[in-house]
Formats: sequence, structure tokens, C-alpha cells
Amino acid sequence: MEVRIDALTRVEGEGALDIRIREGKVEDLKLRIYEPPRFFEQILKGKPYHTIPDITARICGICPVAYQMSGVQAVEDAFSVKITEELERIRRLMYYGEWIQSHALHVFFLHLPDFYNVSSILELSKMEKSLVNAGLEIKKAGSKTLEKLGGRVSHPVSVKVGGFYKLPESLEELEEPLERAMDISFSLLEKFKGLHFPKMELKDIIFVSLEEEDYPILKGHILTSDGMRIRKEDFKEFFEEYTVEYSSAKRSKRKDGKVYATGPISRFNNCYEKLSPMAKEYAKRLNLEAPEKNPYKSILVRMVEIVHCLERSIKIVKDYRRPESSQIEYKAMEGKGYGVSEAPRGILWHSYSFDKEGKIKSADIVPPTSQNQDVMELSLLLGLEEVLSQGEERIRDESEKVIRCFDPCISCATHFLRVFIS
Amino acid sequence: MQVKLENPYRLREGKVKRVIKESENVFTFYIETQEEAFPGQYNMLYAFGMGEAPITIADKGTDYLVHTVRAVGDVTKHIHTLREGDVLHYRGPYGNRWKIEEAYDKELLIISGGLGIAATRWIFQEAIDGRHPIRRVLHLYGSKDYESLLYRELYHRWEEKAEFLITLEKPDERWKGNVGLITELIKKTNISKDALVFICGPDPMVKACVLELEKKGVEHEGIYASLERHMKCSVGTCGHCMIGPFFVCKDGPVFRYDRIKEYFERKEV
Amino acid sequence: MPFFLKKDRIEVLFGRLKERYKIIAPKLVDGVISYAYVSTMDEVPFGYRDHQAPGYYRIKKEDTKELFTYTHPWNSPKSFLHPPELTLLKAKRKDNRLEFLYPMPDERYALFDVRPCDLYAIRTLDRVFLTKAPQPDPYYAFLRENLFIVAVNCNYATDTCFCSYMGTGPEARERFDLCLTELRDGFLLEVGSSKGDKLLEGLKLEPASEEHLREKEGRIRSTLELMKVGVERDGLSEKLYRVMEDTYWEEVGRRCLACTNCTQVCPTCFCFDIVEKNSFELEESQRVRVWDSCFNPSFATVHRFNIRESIRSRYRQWLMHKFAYWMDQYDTYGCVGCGRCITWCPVGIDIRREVNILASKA
Amino acid sequence: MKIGVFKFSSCDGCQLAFFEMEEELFKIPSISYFLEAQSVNEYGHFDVSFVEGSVSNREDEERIRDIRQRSKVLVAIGACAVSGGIQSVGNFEELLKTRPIKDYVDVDYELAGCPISAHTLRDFLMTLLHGRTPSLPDHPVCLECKRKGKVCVTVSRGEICLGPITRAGCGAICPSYSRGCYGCYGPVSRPNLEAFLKCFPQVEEPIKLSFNAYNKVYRENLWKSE
Ligand SMILES: Cc1cc2nc3c(=O)[nH]c(=O)nc-3n(C[C@H](O)[C@H](O)[C@H](O)COP(=O)(O)OP(=O)(O)OC[C@H]3O[C@@H](n4cnc5c(N)ncnc54)[C@H](O)[C@@H]3O)c2cc1C
Ligand code: SF4
Ligand code: SF4
Ligand code: SF4
Repeated sequence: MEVRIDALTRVEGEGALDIRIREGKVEDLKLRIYEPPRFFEQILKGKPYHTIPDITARICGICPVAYQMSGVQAVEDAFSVKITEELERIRRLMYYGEWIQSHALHVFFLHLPDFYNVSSILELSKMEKSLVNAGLEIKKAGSKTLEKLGGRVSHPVSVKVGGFYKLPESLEELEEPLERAMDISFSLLEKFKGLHFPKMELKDIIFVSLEEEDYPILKGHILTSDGMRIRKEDFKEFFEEYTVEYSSAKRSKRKDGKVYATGPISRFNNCYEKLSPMAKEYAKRLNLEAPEKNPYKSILVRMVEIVHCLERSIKIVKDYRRPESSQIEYKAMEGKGYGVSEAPRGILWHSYSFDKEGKIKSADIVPPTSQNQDVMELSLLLGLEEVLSQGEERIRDESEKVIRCFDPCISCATHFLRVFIS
Repeated sequence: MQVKLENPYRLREGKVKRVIKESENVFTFYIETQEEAFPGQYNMLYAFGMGEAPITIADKGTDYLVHTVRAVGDVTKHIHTLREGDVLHYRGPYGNRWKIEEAYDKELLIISGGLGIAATRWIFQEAIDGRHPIRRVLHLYGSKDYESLLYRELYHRWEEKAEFLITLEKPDERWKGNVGLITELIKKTNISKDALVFICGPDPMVKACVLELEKKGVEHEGIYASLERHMKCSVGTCGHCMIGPFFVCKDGPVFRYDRIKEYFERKEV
Repeated sequence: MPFFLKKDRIEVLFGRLKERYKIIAPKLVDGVISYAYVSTMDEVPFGYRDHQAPGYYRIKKEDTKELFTYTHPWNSPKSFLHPPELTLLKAKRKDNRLEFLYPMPDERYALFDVRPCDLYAIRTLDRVFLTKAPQPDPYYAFLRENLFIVAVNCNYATDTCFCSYMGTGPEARERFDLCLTELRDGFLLEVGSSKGDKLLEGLKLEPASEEHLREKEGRIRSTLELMKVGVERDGLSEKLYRVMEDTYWEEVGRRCLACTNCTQVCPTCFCFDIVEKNSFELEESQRVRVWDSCFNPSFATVHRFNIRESIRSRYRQWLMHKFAYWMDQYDTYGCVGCGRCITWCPVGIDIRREVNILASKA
Repeated sequence: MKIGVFKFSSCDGCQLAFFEMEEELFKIPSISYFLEAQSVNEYGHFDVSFVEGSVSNREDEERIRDIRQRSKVLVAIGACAVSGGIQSVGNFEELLKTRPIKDYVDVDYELAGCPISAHTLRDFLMTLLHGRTPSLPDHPVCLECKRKGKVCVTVSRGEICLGPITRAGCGAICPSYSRGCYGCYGPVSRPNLEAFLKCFPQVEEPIKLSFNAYNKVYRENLWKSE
């Protein structure tokens, strides 16, 4: 039997899935991403360094801040710019805003309908109006943060190498929506606890995240669940990208051949201890413990991360005083730089080299969705075991559900340089 | 200090008494009101959520006034949905009037092009009602085709009292009268040099008629034209309707031709 | 009778204003002197100097004890009397009927530090919206009547200032409530209205001496001398009417971006659009007045056809309106010589130069 | 009213505008096709189709023609659909071939922006729902910049700002954040490019880097000269 899903729904971007089943077993399974590649690395070549945050943001309209943050970090790395703590805090706040907005979007708009067996949030809102409204409020807190700091939710305009073009006088107006989102998140605990999660265990995979002073988001080195700590500049020594014939997106695996996952579950499993107190409390009340190996429960981890971001954001907002200067001075120079941060969907790695004037000589970007394609296929194999005998419709349905757990972003995955046919 | 001023943006309401379908996209509305107004003036008609549009007061009785509206955009299309008994919100009247007294003891020539007849209907009816000492009243009306002729039910009465001539640009077999542009009709018509002329129609038509009238020896001082421009406020403050130093909304819409000539005839003023 | 005010006493004046009004005063915003709400006098950029030229604006802190060392802010009183966005009416659907509300603005502003050019511009706007309008505009009237004006005479003029040529400055002559002239060791304080009198009520004030008056005159004179480039005002509108078909308009039209900046910063340009703001399900609709510009391609469209398609003709509309049509409409020029349109034109078109060239062709 | 939302080569940011409409998203009657929002979709006939992204290959080309055929009104949303987007910069370097929607089919409306703003989308949808004819701005960002009371960054700090030739709609965000507009809404329909470039020759580069570099106005006036 062949099961085809020509167009995955409720994911960002467009992809397809082909499954071949023989004698009750999956014989072949292909996650096909068919969106044409957009050649960002090539486009960046020759452009001045300062265009990086604006251009790379366009790789993904859902997590542009992630691109901006990894991007400026790489440039600052190359030019030896050290950002002040004060400015770093505001960068974090902006990034939290994106996590909140993007996670809430995924949790409520894309993922939650699966647990209620409805087609969309529009239908969900007819049966669970208050739940949907709550989701909107949480998302709004993130959107407002982004708008305040960057002018708009998607492709904000304020981020630059060395800091920000301009910072707001005050952030007071964010306090109320953030605090409200926090209350609302807690009020939803019972709802989330009551969701039904199919069983699945990702036994043999490696969880990969960043590690830094706080729960990882803005920077740091790479940490694997089997105990490796890798400097950002060495990323490519341990992880390699490869392509498959049936998909227009690159993939990534660890050089030792191990399948790995990046994203909320990996962060949670690797860095649980660094979550904010309220986020820990939230996890506890959801009976969520690290390591959590059931990808279906990623929705819970996203909620925990939302709470973490809200708590950290509220603190930053309350302490905020506009810095004397919104940016620090620097000079462009020849060299190579690396930037890595935790996009909502996982590790986003950038590296660039520049000539004397700061023109980009080469660019290399590895987004989270590229990295998660193998683990998605693996999870599909596991997730489909139970339903293989239940007919095409059910298989199709379950496949999409499994894929959604990873919140893949296909626009990110197809940004890349060139298709190698393997 | 309390500011107590009449708010020019305040809307009033009038009930639709009667709706006449003139043609496929032109309707005439009779609105209940006792407001004072003069021929040549216009109202701003309001459509909820759509905006306002300046519309000529086509006629007036003791307790109603008449608007003829062509549905071209948001406001006018909305107005077309109104039926008997509905309420129309409007403000006005605005603008100046046709100076009929200038025609005393003279010939009065009215030239209407297309929907422009909405702006001349009332003054034409006044001119022929016998109260004004006018020597001769002549009305030339040019229309695209038979279907778009307006006010057909009035022609009979008009023809009895004055010379009312129609020309059609693209007639069909139903039409027995004049054929061609309105300028052709002017050419054919006997008009005295000192006739007073009222024109309303699209800009190019007005210009062409003036040329034709010049040939007949009519002076620009004897020609009045009613103009159409983009309008938002109607009280001379939004600036959109400016033509040279004039605001069409308050200094017009009726202008003596010699006064606006140099702006009107110039390109892009 | 003019008074003399010691330097530090200006705080008292400011304090009194603050008790009664929302104070709008010059303030540094993004490195530019701007009219904005201020709550203390410290926010006023005393001691700063603005350097303006066509398409250029920078400020510098001066080493001086003088306070009013700058010229007018980049924006003008227009922003508060004829705000860029103002709701004219709110309509609401209720049981198949419409209900209308006409919200009158309720701010009581004190404009602290209005320069003579802008004071004259207020007078011009008064004509547009009140005295020469067929129906006075109540929204403007409300804001205007509640307005308290503290004028300040100019001790400095920047390169784009030409008020003296337009006959509007550098001395304020009328329509202020109070007027200050900064002198060597204090201020000359003139009262222009009973409102001004009332604000000073109970303050012990020292009458100004002859010498103070002489110093003021001297200062005004030296400011006047700073203005080297202007326009010849006499007979200007007649001359311009004569050159409406000149080919020179084409030349300016080639340089102008039609970006609308000149019309927006001009303290007298009043043109506006009215737009609908609707609720999603159309239960409610507002009519909102927003600034427009004769450079906007949609400004003069009739039946999808833009009467002023070329930039040349839009530039002509703007300049002719300011210096010719305005005279016929409002019995005054539409230009007060503040120079804002010169400074804030991104490509630095200098209206003085264009006017002079055109007039010389008549 | 049957609505369809379609994606071609793009970043998804314009579709996000639908979600950013928040409560009002739920007031749109009958979204029949929108892969990112719902799992049950009907690919039939559409009253209004919104198309995000640029057309990059044969399949895309066939798909857009098919969508056009099924749609009464077709709306291109965002710089990718209107101008080709950032990826179309690759056209000049012969990296790939990707084109705006209008190069293949008739487009009824174009919503500018990289991305479009939720606010614009809301107004546009609302206007259609109310039975009005949408009217989209053709004036420059400068007018919005002044209506918002923002100081000109070109004059006060010598920043390069594409505001004078860029279509309004964003609310002058960049000048509000003390930086020059980088043209993400694309050019107004008739910019005075010659005058602008003469005064600011250094803007040519940012225009050519921009998300609208492949816009017809620039394609015909800027790249041709080379
Ligand atoms: C003094 C005066 C008197 C008038 N008297 C009458 C009268 O008696 N009867 C009458 O019918 N009209 C009259 N008009 C004309 C009428 O006011 C205009 O046609 C008015 O614009 C209609 O408003 P609207 O909102 O319906 O159309 P609008 O939306 O303003 O549309 C006006 C024109 O623009 C076109 N248009 C609409 N939408 C767009 C768009 N998105 N982009 C480009 N073009 C577009 C329309 O096709 C139409 O041609 C008068 C005008 C004036 C100045
Ligand atoms: S035209 Fe220019 S100089 Fe004159 S008042 Fe307006 S902005 Fe000032
Ligand atoms: S900052 Fe840019 S958009 Fe604003 S006025 Fe200046 S040139 Fe125009
Ligand atoms: S100012 Fe320009 S670049 Fe910035 S958001 Fe607006 S259109 Fe885009």
C-alpha cells in the first residue's frame, strides 16, 4: 500500500510524505520537501555585512528574530565586538517575545486541533472558545513584545550589528500583557494535563541543544545528551549536512551516524535545571520530567518554555531603563565568525567570512528543521506502528500528527545553497 | 470658553419618498426634507462605512428634494440600495447657484451632457415656469445612447414649454431625433450672441461647447459652467477641489467661464 | 506695559502654565528640536543651536548661558491645532438606525515658545479654518480657543529662515498671550491678552526700562541681519500668475521627488483627506481627518484620472498656492518664511530660489 | 465568500499576517483552502485567493495558472508575490529564475510589504467583506512618516532612506526606529528615480539588495541601464 500526503497541513511551509507499506510494515518512508530552494547563502555573497539581519530574517517569517540573533552574533564574533550585558538582556527579551509568539502559534493554531480531532483553530474555537481566546492572549503578549522592540512581529526592523537602531523610552506597556499571559498559562494547566498523548519513546536518539548561563536561547556552546560539549565554531566537525534525492531541503546528522533531535524537548532534557522557577513549577504540575522522550508531549514542553519566557520577560521589562546608547561602536574587519542560538524550533547556526570592508565572502546557515528531518522520519516509523492496520485515512492522519510535534519550518529548511543529488 | 458652532460635518436625515430607476446604473431619489436650497447646489450624501459623495440637488419641491445618482463607487453603489422608507444621511446644501437673473430679458441656453442634466434640471424647470422674464429658453441635452437618457417622464412637459433638444451619440433604431455630439447640435442651433449659457457636463465637453459658442459670438462672460472635482469636506478646507485660486466646493460649483478659463483650460491645474 | 523678568523667574511662569495647561514646548527628540509634551522646563533644549540648510539639519550645544539659542522646532503648532489624525464623527449601527457622535477634542494646550513665524502661521490657519471659512471648523476652533501662547522673539536665525522677507518676524507683534524676549540678564515680558494678564495675576513684576526695550530692538535687528536670502514679496503673486506656463516648472519637476515632506512640515499647509475607519463587522464606523498633500498622486483624481499627473504640475500647485492663490483666498501669503520646507526637503529644493527664478521670468 | 490562501517561494511571513489578525481571523467567513491553518481543505473555486511567494519552476507556474482560473479575485501578497522577493535578487546573478505572480497571470490587487502587515490585510479583507472597492496607497512612506510625527532621518542624520520612493503602508516603521527605510514595500508606481539617484547615488545599492529589486519599476529603470 502506498500512502501519500501531497501537502502537509498545519505546518509552516509545504512538504509531502510518501509511505510504502508492505505486509503490515513500513518499507519506505520519505519526507519530501518540495518547496523550491531560495539560495540565501549565494544571495548573501558580496553583500555588506550589515544586511545580514534584514536578509536572513527573510528565510523565515515565523522565527526571523532567531535569524537576526544568530546572524548579528556571527558578525560580532568576526569583528570581535562585545555586546554589553544591558543590550544582551534586551536581545533576550526580544527573543523571548518570538518564542512566546511562535510557540503559542504552534501550540494553539497548529498543534492543539490534533488533540481535539478538528481541522483547525477556527473549528476548535467553536467548541473551546475560552481555550482559543486564552491562546490568543498568550500569543499577543509575544507579538506585543516584538512590536514594541522591533516595530513588527515578522521581520522586525530594529536589530543591528552592535545592538539596536533605537530602543524604546519605556517598556511599561508590556508588563500587563505579559503578566496576564502568565496567569492565563497557569489557568490552562488542567486543560493541558487532560490531553491524551499516544505512547512513543525515542530511545536511541541524541538530544542536542545549546548550553549557556540560563536556559539556552541567545548563545552558548552545543551540548549533547550523551555528554559532548562542542564549541560553536566546531559545529561542522561533528555534524554534517547531506541531501537526499527526494527532498529539496538539506538534512543534518551527527558524523558518527547517530540521529539527533533539536528543539524544545532537547532543551528541556538537557537544561531542565536552568528553567525559571515558575516554569519548573509548571512542568511539575504537568507531571513532566526530564528526560521526556515522547515527542507527542512537545506541546507541553512548549507551554513550559512559554512560562519560562514570560517570567524572564516580566523581570527584564520591570527592570528596564533605556540604555545610554542603543548600540556599541565597532569596525568591520576581515575574518570569520560564528553565531548560534536556539530558535523556537532548535539550534540555528550561522557562519560567515568577510573581506576587509566587511563584504560577505561566504555564508553557511544550518536551521533547525534541516536537523530534525531524520528524527521526524524515525518518529513516523514508531508512531505509525500502532495504526498501520487501521486504514489509509488513519495513517495519513497520524503521520501528520507526528510531524506536527516537531513544528517543522519548511521555509527555513529550503533556504539553502545548492541541491546535491545523492 | 464654550465653542458653540454649527458643525459642518453634522449629518441630517431624510426619508426616501420615491425611487425611480432611470437607467441600468442611474437612480433618482426623492428625499423628504424642507431644507432651503437653490438650483445648482449640492449635498454631501453619506453612506455608512463607505464615505460621502457630493451629489447635485437635481430638483426640489416643498417637502422633498431630488438626487440623481450614478453608481460608480462605494458611496453611490450603497446609495443605490436605498428604497422607499429608508433613511438617507446627508449634509448641505453647499456651493453657489445658477444665476438665473442674469438671463432676464435674454435668451437662456442650457447645455447638459450625460449625468450633467442632474445639475440643470431644476434651473431649467424654473426658467420655464413663467416666473422669470426670460425671452427664450433652449435646452440642449447630449447623451450617449437611448438607454442612458434621464428624466424621460419629464420630456413631454418640457417640450411643451421650451425648446428641448436631445442628441444621441450612439443611437439605436428606437431613436428618431438628432444624432451626434452635442457640439454638432450647437452648430445647428440658432443662438443669439447675447444669450446666457449654463453648461454642465464632463470637462472635455464643456471645453468643446465653449469653442462652439465662441464661434457663435457668445462671450465668455455669458457662459456659466458647473464643474466636478475631487471633494472631501465641501467647506473649503480640504484642498482637494482647488482649481487655481478657487475652491470648487464653495466658490463653485458654478463658475462664470471668464473667471476660471485660464485655469480650466490649462493642463493639469 | 512690558515687564522685566529675571532669568530664574521664568520657572515661575512655566509653573503657572503647568497648573492650567498641557504644555507643548521644544524638546530634543531623536536629536532634533521638536514640539512635544514636556513636564519640566529641563526638557527644553536651552543652549542648543540648530544649523539648517537645504536638506540638512544638525544641532550643537553652545557654550552659553542664554536659553533661547535655537530657532523654531521642526514640527509646528499645526500638529496640535490641526492634528495629523482627528476623528470627526463616530457612527454606530443600533437597531437598524444610525447613531452619530461628534467628539470634540478636549485638550487644553499651552504652546511654550512659539516663534514669530509660527505665530503668524497660526493667524493664517485661523483664516483657513475660522474667519474665512464658509462654516468655521469647530474642532479647530475648540483647540484654538483653549490655546495659550507664549511667544518668544528670535535672537538667532538659521540659514533657511526668511521670516523678515515674508513680513512675519523676527518680532512677534500680535496674537500671543505672553511674549518673551531674551535679554542679557533677563527677559522682556510682554502681555498680549487678558488671558496673559490672568496668568500673571498676583505675580510681582518689575516694569521694563527704556534700556530693556532698546536692547530688545537691537537684538531683533541683529537677528534680522542674519537673514540674507529671501524672496521679493511685493507684487509676487501677480508675477507668478504670469509664469504659470513657463518651462521652468518642468525643470523643478525633474528634481522634486513628490515625497510630500514640504507640505507636511509647512506650518500653514492644511489639506486633508477624510477616511473611514470601520470595525470588522461594520457595526461602527468613524470618519477620520488625516493630513494629505497636493503631492499625493491620489489628491486630485476625478473618475480614476489624476488631474495633476506630472510632478511638475504638483509642484506648481504647491508653489502657486503658497505664493499666489493663497493671496486671493485668504488675503495673505501661504508662506511665513519659516524655511522648514527647505530644510526638510530630502533633495534640498529651496523654495526661495525657485520663487525668485520664476518671478524673474515674469 | 470562499477564500483561498496559497504559498509559493517565500518565508511564510505574509501568511502569518492572517494569524496576527487575531480575533478578527475568526470573523472571516469560509476559508476553504489554507494549508497552514487547517487540515481539511477544499480546492475548488474561490471568490478571493491570496497568493504568497514567487514562482520558481514549472510546477509553480502551472499551479498559479490553475489558481487564477479558479479565482474571481486574485491578490498577490507581499514582496515575493509582488516583486519576486529577496530570492529574486538571484535572477540578476543567474542563480535561479523566480518571478512575481504578475509575470504569469493577471493580478487584481497587490498588497505590498515584506511582510504585509496584519493591519493592511485586515483592512483589505474587511473592505471586501463590506462590499467596498479596496484602495491601496500609492503615496510614499514619507507621508506616513510625517503623519506619525517622525523626524526625517535623511535630513537630520544623513541616513539613506528609501522612504521618498517607497510605497506607504508599513506605518513608517524604520524611520520610527531611527533608521532609513530599506524599501520592503517596494516602489510607488511612478517614483522620480532619476532625481532620487542623482541626489543619493549611494541608494542604488540598497535598492538592488532589496526585497523588491526585481519589481517591474526597478527592473525597467535601474537594471536596464547596466
Ligand atoms: C459638485 C458635484 C456634484 C455632483 N453631482 C453628482 C450627481 O448629481 N450625481 C452623481 O451620480 N454624481 C455626481 N457627482 C460625482 C460624484 O460625486 C462622484 O462620482 C463620487 O466620486 C462618487 O463617489 P463614490 O464613493 O460612489 O465613488 P468613488 O469611490 O469616489 O469613485 C469615483 C470614481 O473613481 C472610480 N474608482 C472607484 N474605486 C476606485 C479605485 N479603487 N481606484 C481607482 N478608481 C476608483 C470609480 O469608478 C469612479 O469613477 C458630483 C460631483 C461633484 C463634485
Ligand atoms: S512654504 Fe516653506 S518656508 Fe513657507 S511657511 Fe511653508 S514651510 Fe515655511
Ligand atoms: S525619514 Fe525617510 S520616510 Fe521619513 S521623511 Fe525622511 S526621507 Fe521620508
Ligand atoms: S520603513 Fe520601509 S523598510 Fe521599513 S518597514 Fe516600512 S517600507 Fe519596510
